[in-house]
Amino acid sequence: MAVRVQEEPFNAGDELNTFSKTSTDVGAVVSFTGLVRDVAGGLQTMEIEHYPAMTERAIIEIVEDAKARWSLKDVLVIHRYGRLEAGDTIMMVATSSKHRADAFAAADFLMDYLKSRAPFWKKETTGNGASWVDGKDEDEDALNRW
Amino acid sequence: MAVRVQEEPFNAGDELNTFSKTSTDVGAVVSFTGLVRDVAGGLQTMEIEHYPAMTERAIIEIVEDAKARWSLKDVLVIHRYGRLEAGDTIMMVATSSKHRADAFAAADFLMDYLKSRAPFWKKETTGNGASWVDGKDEDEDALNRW
Amino acid sequence: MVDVLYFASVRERIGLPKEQVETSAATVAELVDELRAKEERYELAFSDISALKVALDQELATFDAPLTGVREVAFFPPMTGG
Amino acid sequence: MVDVLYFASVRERIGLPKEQVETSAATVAELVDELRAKEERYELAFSDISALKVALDQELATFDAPLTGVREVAFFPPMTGG
Repeated sequence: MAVRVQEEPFNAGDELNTFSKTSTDVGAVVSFTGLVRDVAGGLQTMEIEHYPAMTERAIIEIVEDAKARWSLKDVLVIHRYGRLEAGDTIMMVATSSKHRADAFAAADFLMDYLKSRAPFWKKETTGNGASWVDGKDEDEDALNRW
Repeated sequence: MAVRVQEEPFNAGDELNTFSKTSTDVGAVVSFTGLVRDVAGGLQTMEIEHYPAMTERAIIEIVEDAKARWSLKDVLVIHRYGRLEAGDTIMMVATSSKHRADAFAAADFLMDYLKSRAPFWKKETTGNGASWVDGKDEDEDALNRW
Repeated sequence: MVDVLYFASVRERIGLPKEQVETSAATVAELVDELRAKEERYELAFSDISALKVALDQELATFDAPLTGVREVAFFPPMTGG
Repeated sequence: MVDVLYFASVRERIGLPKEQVETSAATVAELVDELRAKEERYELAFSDISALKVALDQELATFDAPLTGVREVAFFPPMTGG
């Protein structure tokens, strides 16, 4: 398992390739990449704040939970903080398993929990000013799927 | 949409990066990579046969079905045929969307259908001889999820 | 005349990937019966058609489908791609 | 004495990321009441605690949780990572 919380950009493709080569007993790798989406008003920057003392630990807890629920070979989570622009990669999750069902379910689960349980907050600055992104009820509801 | 059926290896990470950069209106990219898994007896080679006149057309039909069901920005499918070795990348699927739920569901759906409806057959050669991989009942059952 | 294609284990059992068949079969099932009557390797390949799939002109079909207008029939085991 | 941390919109409303608070509050809710009584910016920041979350020593908790032994309390809006 690798969990990285960092300000620097990362190359999702290179990370995927490295992650996929960790074992010859892996048949399925699922990745999720979250990108800064342009918004109405024209996104100038996205600022991601986090809670340093808690972030990594909260993510590791979520990953351990996923590993207990599904048969996984490995898990990778990278999440950036700081200032980003439209098109930038915010974060990625990758899961590997013998079979695709485990890899898909675990990646989906990890995203739902990272979204609502890892201490990150996004602030968008557009031509219309700056505002914090609201937590969505549907994100909270998504946790009930598991 | 891009569908490629090819004998040559491809670089999944590079494909993911290229695919992720097609639009600034994309917030979520999900990828699935299928790898040749080592098996009991030690895998020497995996040979993938396909039905050239049908393959691309069957895949395009599955992709169109996914695009009708979910809100997708783009879809990529690459599937190899010919001779592969343990650890080689067999195929990949990538989906992009504004939101993660569509990207996840569509990638999961595409894999279920590609597995049982695209005309590919795998033959494994191990220290114990050569044999065709059996279609699994669970793969056929997986289609009932959709 | 139809082109008949065989893939994977079916191809190996019959020993060829493709042949032209002169047939007046109305359905896939009737064509299978004609093929089975030809030689033992066909009998073997088609011994359990519930374990096989068929495509007509590159579209998946069922064994009771009519052959009217069909130019290419393909027989194969369940797919195992992905 | 506990360290009290504020993040995102809560931090902006209160105007600082962290402070040390002398408190004898038994629960998070009691601490919130003490903070609200301090100044109007706190009153504003905590006007609707149903829209806020709290972590005690870096673990998510609820507003009725006891503060016994807790060294760090953090208040923030719902997370929006991923």
